[in-house]
This record gives sequence, structure tokens and C-alpha cells, in this order.
Amino acid sequence: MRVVVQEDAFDLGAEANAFAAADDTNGAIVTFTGVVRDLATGNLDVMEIEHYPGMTERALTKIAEEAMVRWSLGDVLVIHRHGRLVPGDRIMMVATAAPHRKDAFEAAEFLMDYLKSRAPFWKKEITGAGADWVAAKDEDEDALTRW
Amino acid sequence: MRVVVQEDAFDLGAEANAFAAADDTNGAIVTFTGVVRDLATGNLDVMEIEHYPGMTERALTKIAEEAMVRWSLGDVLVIHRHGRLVPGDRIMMVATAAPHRKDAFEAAEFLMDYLKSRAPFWKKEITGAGADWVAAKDEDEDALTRW
Amino acid sequence: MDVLYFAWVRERIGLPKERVETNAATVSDLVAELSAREDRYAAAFADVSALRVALDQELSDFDASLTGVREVAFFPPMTGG
Amino acid sequence: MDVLYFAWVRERIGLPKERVETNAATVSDLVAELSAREDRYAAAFADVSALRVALDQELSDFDASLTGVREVAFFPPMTGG
Repeated sequence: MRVVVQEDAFDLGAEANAFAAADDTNGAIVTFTGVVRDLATGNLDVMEIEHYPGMTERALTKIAEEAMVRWSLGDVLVIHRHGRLVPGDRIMMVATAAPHRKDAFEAAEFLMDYLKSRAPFWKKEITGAGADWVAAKDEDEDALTRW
Repeated sequence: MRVVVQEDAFDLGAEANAFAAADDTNGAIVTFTGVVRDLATGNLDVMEIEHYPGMTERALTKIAEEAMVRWSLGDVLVIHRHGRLVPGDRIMMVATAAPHRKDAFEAAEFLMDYLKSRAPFWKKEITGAGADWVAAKDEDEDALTRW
Repeated sequence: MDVLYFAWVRERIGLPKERVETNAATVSDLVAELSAREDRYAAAFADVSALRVALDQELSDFDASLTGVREVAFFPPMTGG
Repeated sequence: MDVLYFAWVRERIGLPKERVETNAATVSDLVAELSAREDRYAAAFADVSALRVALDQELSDFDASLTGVREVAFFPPMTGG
């Protein structure tokens, strides 16, 4: 299990290869990668991600440990960036390895749902017209009821 | 959309990076990778994958197209190997890119469920004790009823 | 028409592909015709519920018509992924 | 205790962190005490249903006790991922 919070970019391909290289008991590997999307108006200059140092690592570790308890997993990886990002940049990734694909998929969705609403990150969108904090979506909170 | 059937190994990391590099309208990228698992007895020497050239490409393309119709996706990738593999080798991968994570996750699970039971591949496990064709699992057929 | 066999069906019948001249109307008729031909066919087709069939590379059924079909393939349930 | 503010709560109050000497028994008491202090606090805490609170880096509730707590953080609902 590995949880990383960093300002620097990460290499999705290198991380995926390293994660999948671990062993031959986990037949199923799922990765999810979040990418900074441009706005519908197509004018996003910068996405600023604030976080709560200390609590962030604790919250992500707790979520990853919970996934390891709930599903039959061989390994879990969580990487999340903070700081200034631009459209196309990769914000975060999670990866799960499991003997069976159902566990790998469900655990990855669980990690994403919890990470969205329970890890202390806040996004701010900066355009030529100004800066706005991204509002939490009801559907993200609702997604937690599934688990 | 890209569908590849090949005997050669593929580079999960390079494929994931290339797939994710496409654009900044798809905020969610999911990959699934299937790895040759060793048997519970730990004595799998070779996993031989037979396929039906021609029909394989047609079936995978049809499944990928169906996913593009059912979910709001930016892109789909399917790679599946055939021939002789050993434990730890990567058999196949699918990747989905979507504006929203729910679409990316569901489409990847749909692709896997259909690919398992509707694409003409057959696995044979070769150990020191002999060779056995892998039997299809009822749960894999049942998984299709979800869609 | 061309008849193809995969996986253990191929191994049981002993060849991957053959040319068959037939007037069989349906897949089931073709199965009956082949099974009557030799024991190895009868053995391979003993339980058709354990088999799948594709007509011109599309999954089909055993009661499907063979009219216009150029390629028939028999194989066990798929195990890809 | 240390009181931390994040995102628009930090911007509205105008600082990321401060040391607060208080006898507030619960989070709600602390919120009332800060709100009474200056308008910018009152503005930030106007609608606590739009806020979340963490005690010693664990998500908590506004009616939770502050006994033994060293670090309180206020912020809007999270938007990671």
C-alpha cells in the first residue's frame, strides 16, 4: 500500500508499470487517473489545488486501509497532487491489484468516491474572468451511500 | 477507438500514457489490465491463448463500439494477446476515457464482462502434470445480465 | 462451406478447419451429419449445450439457417480477458 | 488551540491559521465566540451547514467536544479527485 501527496507531476505509465510488476497472484489491475478538464467555456487557465498537510495523508491512508479490509486486494496505490495545474495535467491516480476483477474495480470506485468527498483537497478554477472555488456536488456525497 | 490483437507483449505504461495524453476534455481515465495468475498450486508453466483470427477483431470492435454508444466516452482502447504466456505476463488491457468517472468505470467493466464471454479466446493451462482448457465460469456469463 | 474448430473441439476432432460439402439446412442438421460421419465428431458434439457456434464470424444458434453461410465455427464457451 | 482555515473560509477570514485561547466546550461554541469577534468571522461562519470541521485532523461534527483538542480546522466540503 502506498499513499503519495505531492506537488510534482507523476508519470502515470511508470507508476502503472511499477504497480503491475509486483507479482503474479493478482490477475486484475485497475487504475483510475483524474485529468484537469478545461471548462465548458474552454478558458480555464489554472486549477489550483489546496490541501491540509498532515490530515491529507491521514485521510488517504485511512481510505486505502478501508479498501484493503473490505475487498480482497493485493495492493493499493493513491497519488494526489496539489498546487497549480493546467488543463491536461494529471491530478491524481489510484490503482488496485486483486486476484479477481470485481474486487479491483469496486475497490477503485470506492477509493475515488471517498477521496472525492473525504480527503481534504479543494479546487479553485482560475480564468481570465477571475477565480472560483469548485463547489462540492451532491452526487459526489450521494455516491458514498453505495458503500 | 483502437482494438489490437497481437502475439507480442505490450507496454502497459506506454499504452496508458499515450491513451491519457489525447486531450483535456476527458477528466477520467480507467484502465484494466489482466495478468496471467499462477495456479493455487503454484505450478503453472505456460498459459496458451488460442483465438479465432478475423472473428476476434470483429467481436472486440463490436464490443468497443457498443461501449461508445452506451456511455459518454471520449475514447476506448482494447489490447488482447494470444499465444504462449507465462505467469506475470500481461494478457490484455482495456482503457476508457470519459468526462465523468462513472462512465469511465462502467464502460471498462462492461468491456471486460463482454470480452470475457463474447470474444473468441480460449485459455489452456500447461503444468508439469499436463494441459487443461480453462472452463468458462457461470459467474462470467451471469455478469452480462447486469448490462 | 468451411467448418472451423477451436480449443478442445479442435483437439477432439483432430483438425482446425475443413471444407464440408453439405445440404444441411441448419447448424443442428450439420452437427447431426458430422456426428454420423465418425466417432471423433460424435464425441466432440455429444453435448451441444457445452458448445458455441459462429456463422460467418458472428455468434449464432444451433437452430440457425445455413443458407448463404460460408464459414461455420464450433468452439467451447470463450474464456478471454 | 490552533485554528486552521482552508479554501474560501481562509480567504474570507483572511488568514490560514491562528492561535486561539478559548474555553469553548464544543465546536459550535467556538464558532459563536469567533463570529462575535469580527464581521469577517461572522461572514465565514454565517452558514455552518456549508462548512466542515476537523478536530486533530479527523472529520468531526459541530456539536463535538473540544476537550483535549489541539487543532481545529474549518473548511468547505472537499472537492478532491
